[in-house]
Amino acid sequence: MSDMDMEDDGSGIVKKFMFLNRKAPHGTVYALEGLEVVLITAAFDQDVSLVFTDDGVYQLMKGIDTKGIEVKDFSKTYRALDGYDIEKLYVDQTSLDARGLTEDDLIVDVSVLSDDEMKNLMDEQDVVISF
Amino acid sequence: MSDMDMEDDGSGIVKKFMFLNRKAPHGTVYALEGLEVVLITAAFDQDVSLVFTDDGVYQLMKGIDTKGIEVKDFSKTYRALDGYDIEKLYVDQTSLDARGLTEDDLIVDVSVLSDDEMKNLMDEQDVVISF
Amino acid sequence: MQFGILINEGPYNHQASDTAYLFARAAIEKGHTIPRVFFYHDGVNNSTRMGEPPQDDRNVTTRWSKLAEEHGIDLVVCVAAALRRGIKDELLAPGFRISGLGQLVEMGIQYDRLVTFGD
Amino acid sequence: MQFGILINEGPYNHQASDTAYLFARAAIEKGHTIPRVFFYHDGVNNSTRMGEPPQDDRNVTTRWSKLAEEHGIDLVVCVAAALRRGIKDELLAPGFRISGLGQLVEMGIQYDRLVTFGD
Amino acid sequence: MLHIVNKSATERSSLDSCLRLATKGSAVLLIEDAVYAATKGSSAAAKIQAAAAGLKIYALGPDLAARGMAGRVLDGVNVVDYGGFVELVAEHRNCQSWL
Amino acid sequence: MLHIVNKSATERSSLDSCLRLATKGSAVLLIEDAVYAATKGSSAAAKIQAAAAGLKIYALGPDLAARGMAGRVLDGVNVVDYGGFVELVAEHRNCQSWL
Repeated sequence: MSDMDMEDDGSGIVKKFMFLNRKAPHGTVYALEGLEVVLITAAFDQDVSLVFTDDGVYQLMKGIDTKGIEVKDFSKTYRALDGYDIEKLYVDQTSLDARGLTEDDLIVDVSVLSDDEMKNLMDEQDVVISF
Repeated sequence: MSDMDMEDDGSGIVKKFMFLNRKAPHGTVYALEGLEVVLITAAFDQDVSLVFTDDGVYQLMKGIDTKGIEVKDFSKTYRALDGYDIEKLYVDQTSLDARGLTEDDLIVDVSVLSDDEMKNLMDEQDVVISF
Repeated sequence: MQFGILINEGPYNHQASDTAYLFARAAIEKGHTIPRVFFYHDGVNNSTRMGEPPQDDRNVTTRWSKLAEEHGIDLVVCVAAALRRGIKDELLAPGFRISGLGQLVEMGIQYDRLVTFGD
Repeated sequence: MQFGILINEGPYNHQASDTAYLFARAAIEKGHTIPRVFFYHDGVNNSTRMGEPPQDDRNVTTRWSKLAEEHGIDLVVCVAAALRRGIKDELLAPGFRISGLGQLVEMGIQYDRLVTFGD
Repeated sequence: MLHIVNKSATERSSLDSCLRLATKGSAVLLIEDAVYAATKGSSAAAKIQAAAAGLKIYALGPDLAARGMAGRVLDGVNVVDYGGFVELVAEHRNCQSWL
Repeated sequence: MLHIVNKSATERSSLDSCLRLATKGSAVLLIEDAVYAATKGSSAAAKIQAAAAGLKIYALGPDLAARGMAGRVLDGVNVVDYGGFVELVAEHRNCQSWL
């Protein structure tokens, strides 16, 4: 039942999948469990965009240390996404600004988008999965 | 395992219990399941205050008809609370105002409190259980 | 059209599974097909056959099983989310099966639409 | 002091049960007692012994069972919420038992404090 | 694109996020606790009415009725049933749930 | 009274409700995703700083660290660990969780 073995659904179709992360890490499981489907989608050779908006931008904070709450630190996974051919990472400027954050605060390189760029990106997707 | 048989914990202590309802009905289960503990607490002869604030005030709307979403309509239970000696029902003015509601829109008689009255009521409780 | 449905929350605590069910039924009534429903995160808790809601309330799980049987819907429970939360094969209601997230990705690739219901 | 703890959400999906556990452990370390923890709403899903989280993650249920055994904590699962969600006696991890909401009210009456953890 | 919002606008920020990022001409469907935003007197009403100039706003009728709100729907909001929800999904090339 | 808030102030309204109804002199403890409100530059920071004039504001250190926010805490916010959380509950006659 390993997901990674099923890299091809046989159809040869490539669709644009957007994963929209809107939740902070740790308070809920969505950030952690959501990463799993992102990795599998890339293994199916689909066109994956990973977007962080609203509290989702907090997932990418540098300096996360989860020892005190005794849960897994999965923030390093974001740095390994390259290795899975997931290269389209986006964050929106409005969400960073509202949280007093800049690109320098984030653990990975991302493209920072304006609201208009976010709208266009979202509209051109075939499938949007949001947490 | 019927709760209603256990009306006395033998201590003779009467405490002030506040149940603070802050969630709309139906979207989540808290309004429905919360009513159960309110009834049991009254059966233990405790001093029960039932408070509706924020989206909790929506629980008391007249004219609820749940047939279309195929879930139970429990709003009539609020009208039966008298029968369980639960007579202290409070709603705050601020929450009504923010939703364009007045006492006339509600299915039961309630005391409408100002923010200061809400603060005082909350502070004098022994136990506050919130949903 | 073929619609895929993704459910991210458990039964009763959130309305998500109810809305998804009523959406699915309406889609079928309009002549669309729902080849598969995928249960992810706490959504896996929809699949246990052990639930016994009060007599005067709906049974969310039984309803999915029945709709699946009548219309050939594949009810797939995410294996990783299920393991974490204690949903095992021996607890599954009729029509549900446990499989990988690849089944969700396939829905996105193959069907015309994918609609998410959650918290 | 005697502290009661009320947990309204299931494991993993929300941090509530983790925070409650770490609070309970700290309270015991400071010489307080936790005579009982009550599991309500989706909180009943903390009690199943069937969960198998990944090896590198914590097991929320096992942790509660162990703390309960070491410190004599009564882990009570709400019967009405459990029935709805399919939590049965045969699924319970060590130290958990199913009982009525009266057990929650008693905590409010008898203990010095009642602290709620939820969503 | 069809945007689906299911949370109360007085409890969560998801409606604001949706309205910020929905392209002009998109459809927004309010379901579950989000339907309160489409009712007269709600603090979200002004946002919805302002948004209705550039977006098509829908609300799910059965959810309005279940909340005692069937008679309070704002002008400019289109009430649909589950069949109408299905049609909205079918008519739009893609959809996005603001959970 | 001790008020406990566990939700992000940019996602939910529970911090606003708490600050509206907390009596002067009460304690407010931010835990889980609510700790972001106690950090510099957050849109909730101004509310927290205004509230700190009349309320005692605490934030749970392990939750700040788990979110990469340990070094960004606002002046006037007291950082406590789980032991400090226990002490706050013990010191106050009653507590209220704004879920």
